[in-house]
Amino acid sequence: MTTAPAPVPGRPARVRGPAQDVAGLGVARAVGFLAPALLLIGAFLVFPAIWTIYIGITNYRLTGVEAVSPSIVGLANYTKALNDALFHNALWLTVLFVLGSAIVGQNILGFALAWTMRRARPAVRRTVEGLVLLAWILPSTVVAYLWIAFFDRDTGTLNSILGTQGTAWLIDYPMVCLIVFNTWRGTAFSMMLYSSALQAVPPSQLESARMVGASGWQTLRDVVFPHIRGHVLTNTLLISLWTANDFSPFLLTKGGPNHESETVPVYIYNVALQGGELGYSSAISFLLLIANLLVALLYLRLLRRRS
Amino acid sequence: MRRISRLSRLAVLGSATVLLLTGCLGSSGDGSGDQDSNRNADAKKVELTIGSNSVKGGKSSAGATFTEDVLIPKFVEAQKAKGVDVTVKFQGDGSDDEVYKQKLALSLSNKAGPDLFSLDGIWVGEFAQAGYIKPLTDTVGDAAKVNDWNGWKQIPESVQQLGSFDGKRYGVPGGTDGRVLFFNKKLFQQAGLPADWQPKSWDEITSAAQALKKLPGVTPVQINAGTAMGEATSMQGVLPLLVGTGATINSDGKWLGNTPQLRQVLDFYKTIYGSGLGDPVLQREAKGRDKSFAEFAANKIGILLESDYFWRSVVEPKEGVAKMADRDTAVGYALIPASKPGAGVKGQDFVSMSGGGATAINPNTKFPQQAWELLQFMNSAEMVKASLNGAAKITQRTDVNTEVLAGDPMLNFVATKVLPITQFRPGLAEYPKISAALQQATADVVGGKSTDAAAKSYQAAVEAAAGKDKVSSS
Amino acid sequence: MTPAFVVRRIGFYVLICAITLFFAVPMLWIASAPFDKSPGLGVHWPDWTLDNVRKTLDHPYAMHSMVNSLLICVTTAVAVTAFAALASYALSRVRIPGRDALLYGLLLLSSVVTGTAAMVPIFVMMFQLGLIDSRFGVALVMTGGLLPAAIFILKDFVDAVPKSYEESARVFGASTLQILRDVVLPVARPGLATILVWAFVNSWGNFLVPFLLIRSIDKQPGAVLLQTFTDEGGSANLSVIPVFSLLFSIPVVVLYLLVNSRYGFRFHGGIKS
Amino acid sequence: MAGIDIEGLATVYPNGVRAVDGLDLTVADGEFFALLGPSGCGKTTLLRTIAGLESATEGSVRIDSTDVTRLEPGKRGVAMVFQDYALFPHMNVSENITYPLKVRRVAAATRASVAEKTGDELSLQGLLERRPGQLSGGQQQRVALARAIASEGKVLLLDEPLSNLDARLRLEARTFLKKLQKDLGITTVFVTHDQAEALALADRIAVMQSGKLRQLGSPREVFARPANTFVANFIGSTPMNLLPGTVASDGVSIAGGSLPAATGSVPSGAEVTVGVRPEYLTLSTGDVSGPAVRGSVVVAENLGTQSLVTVDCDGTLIGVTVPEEDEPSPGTPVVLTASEQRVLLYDKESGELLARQPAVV
Repeated sequence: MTTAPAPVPGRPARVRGPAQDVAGLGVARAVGFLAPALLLIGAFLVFPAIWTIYIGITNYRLTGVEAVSPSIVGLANYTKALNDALFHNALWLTVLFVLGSAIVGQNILGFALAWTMRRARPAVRRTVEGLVLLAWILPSTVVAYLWIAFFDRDTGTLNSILGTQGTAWLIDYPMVCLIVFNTWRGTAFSMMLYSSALQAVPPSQLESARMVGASGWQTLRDVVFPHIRGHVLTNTLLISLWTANDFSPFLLTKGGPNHESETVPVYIYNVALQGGELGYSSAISFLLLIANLLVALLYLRLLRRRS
Repeated sequence: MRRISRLSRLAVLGSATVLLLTGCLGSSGDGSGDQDSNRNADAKKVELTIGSNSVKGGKSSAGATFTEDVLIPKFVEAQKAKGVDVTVKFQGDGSDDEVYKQKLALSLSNKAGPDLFSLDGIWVGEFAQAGYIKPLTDTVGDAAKVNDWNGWKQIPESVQQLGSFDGKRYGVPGGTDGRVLFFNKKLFQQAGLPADWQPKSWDEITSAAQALKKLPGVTPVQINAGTAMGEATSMQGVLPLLVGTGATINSDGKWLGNTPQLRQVLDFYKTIYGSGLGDPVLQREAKGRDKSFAEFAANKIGILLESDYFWRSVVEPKEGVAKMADRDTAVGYALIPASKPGAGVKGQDFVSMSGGGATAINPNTKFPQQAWELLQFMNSAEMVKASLNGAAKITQRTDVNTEVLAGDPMLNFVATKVLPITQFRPGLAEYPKISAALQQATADVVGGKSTDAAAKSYQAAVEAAAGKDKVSSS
Repeated sequence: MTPAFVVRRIGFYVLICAITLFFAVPMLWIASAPFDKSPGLGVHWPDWTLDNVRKTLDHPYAMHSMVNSLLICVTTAVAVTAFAALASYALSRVRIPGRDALLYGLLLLSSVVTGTAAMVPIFVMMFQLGLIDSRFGVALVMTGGLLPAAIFILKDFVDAVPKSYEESARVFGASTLQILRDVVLPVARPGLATILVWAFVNSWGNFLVPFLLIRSIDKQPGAVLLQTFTDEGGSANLSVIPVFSLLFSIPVVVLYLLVNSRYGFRFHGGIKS
Repeated sequence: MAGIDIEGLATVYPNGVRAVDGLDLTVADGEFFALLGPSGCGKTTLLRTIAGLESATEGSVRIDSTDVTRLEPGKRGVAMVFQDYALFPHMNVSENITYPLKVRRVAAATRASVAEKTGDELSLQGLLERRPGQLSGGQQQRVALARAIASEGKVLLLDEPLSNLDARLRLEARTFLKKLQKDLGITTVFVTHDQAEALALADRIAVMQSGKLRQLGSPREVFARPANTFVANFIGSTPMNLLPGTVASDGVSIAGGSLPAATGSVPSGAEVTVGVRPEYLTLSTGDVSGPAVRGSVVVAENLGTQSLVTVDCDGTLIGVTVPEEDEPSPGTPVVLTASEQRVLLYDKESGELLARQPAVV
């Protein structure tokens, strides 16, 4: 990432990358600045994470015989996961969840909001943005109640609006519900990110696109997108990771009915708490980490191709 | 790629740390047994903590209120009379049982946690195996001191199972319950069914359901199924049915596999949910059990397999969550029949399942003797009666039951008719997984899978959970 | 005005209305249920009453838990903001070997640890540190979990602060600390404010960490209390939950409004490669 | 006051690029000095090295005879105006102007009076309470200048001072800047890529390329006698004609004709590059005596008071400026002549000025 651009022969490149210590901080003080954060992260994140990875190769449980004398089972938990239909199911649902609610839902709705709100009247803009943000900052327990009430089979708002009394949305279409829910919940971040990104698009370029008669879509593709590509990638990475690790589906459906909405974090929770299999759940957590890593690498690859 | 190599370096570092960590797991359990059980026996200043999954103004509010406002002051007073200055703290939680269990286990595995704590009867085995609890005689040190407690005589043998594992007493059981078939007499009357209905076989349940089906907007029978309700499916569904086929979930150290009895139970589910006698959607909702309560109270469900909790706290006319003002006249109850007369476990005609909790002593308590005193005090007739606070509830003590249940025919019915024939779940570490597999099997069947296919996946799940050699089949 | 233009305008407003409704409708419950005589899971015009509010205020732990929540989350938010600010400045301005790998690695690790699997290590560690039943301990764990993403986001802000500001201060003889205090900190204030709100919101809703690490119910935050309003049969106490949900939401909304009006609430993005 | 002495200065970036490559330069006390060159030539790096924002790899910088090469920027007694002005957005104009004094812990009352006084000097009356965001570009520039002046540095450094202004404002600001510098008499170094700006403002100009000094001189010298083809190309609003030619006994032959030139020691028959500015060529339609180049008009561009006429001379295009009223129509046969001093000879390979002849200034 930090590899400086290769000097062009004959034409010295002006190197003024972001990493320039302009205030004269110095490496020693910089390390001092980093120390508290690294210390906390090391203690409360890295250390437990490594420990978790270790638990993943044991058959540790919190109760029962294995609690006293867990034994190292090597990669057995991982081979188990590879053959575990429920894990495959969870993985697939997580992919659906991320694709539907993050990559498509939040991204597109967030961008659409940022795009349309640019020119909206301030009052409209404030109202809409306020609502979207409210959905984002409300505590998740509260939000879960809101949506359970919204989807409720008998007295739910959705059924009242659609006149479909008796439709048990969370039972009949659990993943659709979760995707809609998470789009609602998380769009604010994309909206804010894209709002600030769109300010970087020179108005002159938009105008020249209009002059040559480009359609809205062509303008977006040819003028806007090249400017915000980095933002799109960053945003997609962050919201994908957050969505993939999101636990709030549990609050809505507990993974049900019959595992139909059991995404990986919910599955991990169920395996760890209902089943008590901490070794196995740690192994799955680690697999989730690997999946996250792959997504991040893909993102970096795309980001590098940009330049 | 530089990043990858950096990560691999991280991995090396990680595996080095793993070696360091190896000592960190599984260090519990050892060493705690050889503590002196008479430590601090003569202390004049004593501190004890009671832990429970109940909290004032929230989950099981009454239990927490009793402990804090009655039990603790009374005990402190009693000890003061003996010249001992006791401070008892109540450490209440209010969460899902699984989360509470996790928290408790985490504390206990670090040799911490409250001195006395309540736990579900089915956890006793796992906790004992993990060394988190010890037989009372070990913790207290003096076998006679424990066994001579006069309270044991008042607690029926079957109820004592709740606090026992491998034939040893690990704790004193709290109250228990029993499962029956509740039915709506108003609907029964409309369907031309008797008010004193008592089915003698599963067929009689289905035929009553067929009659109820003719009433508009009524779900004839609701027997919990599916994974959404978790343990409720096992306790108010599969297990009572299973004992009605003569099988128990664990016998002779082997878990029940894909047996004819299991398939018989699944077939019964199929009959009910496949032919519109039950509402399959209700069974899949996360809040489905609450829904079934509300629907029963609204005269929309004919027959519901539930525990006496339903009577006491759900349709209870004043405080219930789904009040029925005419509960005493409108709600009927019947014993759960075996599939056919005499086909039940131990050749019984009628069956039931019971659950409940126990209170155990932390083996690492600083004051084992005083903790035992508190445990006895907590389970004395006086305190058990006080804990009810005027409400009728089935307690662990026969003497209290005869006194307080006299006014409540339903609970008296459970105490006298159901408890003698009831069964308890095995308190083994694998049980939750087996239970989950059972729930899954019912979910499969209700969802449309064939009985055979569901039973086969069940067998596979049980084998994975317990090991092939520990499963009985066909 | 061409007809096409009119159609487009109308379409635009219909779209905006639809989006507004999509975001507003699910929130109706929290506006109506708290003041309804028989609050349920549905939304209907309430049968106005303040009984539920009274009941909630009388609850033995409700108000207490809000204080605990504030204690825990203010500590967390301040710690996250302060430490992330220092770290992101150092990472943005000083060439530290392996900087980006470090950032991404941490960001990824944070996902594995927010999972339930890590509760054993965290519990054991806090136990050994003697930080069980401590609100401060809970804040520490949350801080550790939120820091990587906070640094990641904040570094974008700091990268966007023109370096000429600092250079100019430096030419005029300001010391490093003067530069940080007089120039960098004020200029990065919107970013810091955003992170503060973000960290606060994220810790405010966290249930599992405080539940596991705190023993005494009178130290538990609101997020835990909200979970206890269900009785042993699993039915929700609907006379308390809606009001408490509403009360529980107020601090985050107020904090957001305050910060937004003073500094603006926004995210930079597009990590420069 | 103070001069600047730069000796053997080199600034090398971590990736090995020598942004400033062994430079010797002296800026006299009170001089208005321009660093001119295309982007990437190292001029900004040089300025920043003088300021201390980049550290010199080799060589030394002395300000007022004090070696400041290893001193912190704040200790060098320099004041600097950045290209983007770097006005602190959270401080008002007055606070911005006096920030250098605040750093030195000057009392608030003194600071207020300095702000008042400097603000007056730079016509910022009434704006002192505003935030930079509320000011126009020109006002922002004056605030940045005021801040630099208030800091009482011995040397004023300006990085592209006019580039952020629009064209009209730029001319105004240019005049203002030149007058201000003369009034204050402060040694000033400024960086620009705009040759017109450098010619208009500076007492002396250093033209740089690839970290090296290509020519140092007064605006007139640099314009009239570019030391090499690089400078010749870079300076002037119309590009200098640079044509292949051969030295003859009485001048140079180019494009099928010839022009007079002081060939000095350059041997006859040598191939050279001939440089002559369009402004220094004379265009006639009639016949002339003496060395001349003949061709026909291709196109004429109006430059205001003058026209730039492109003439095709035996396949070579040569530019020449004429008064606008004399603009010939395309196709007209014309003759181009020049005076001997205006025709410069450059080495064909190295591009360096060849003939040694007295400079005409």
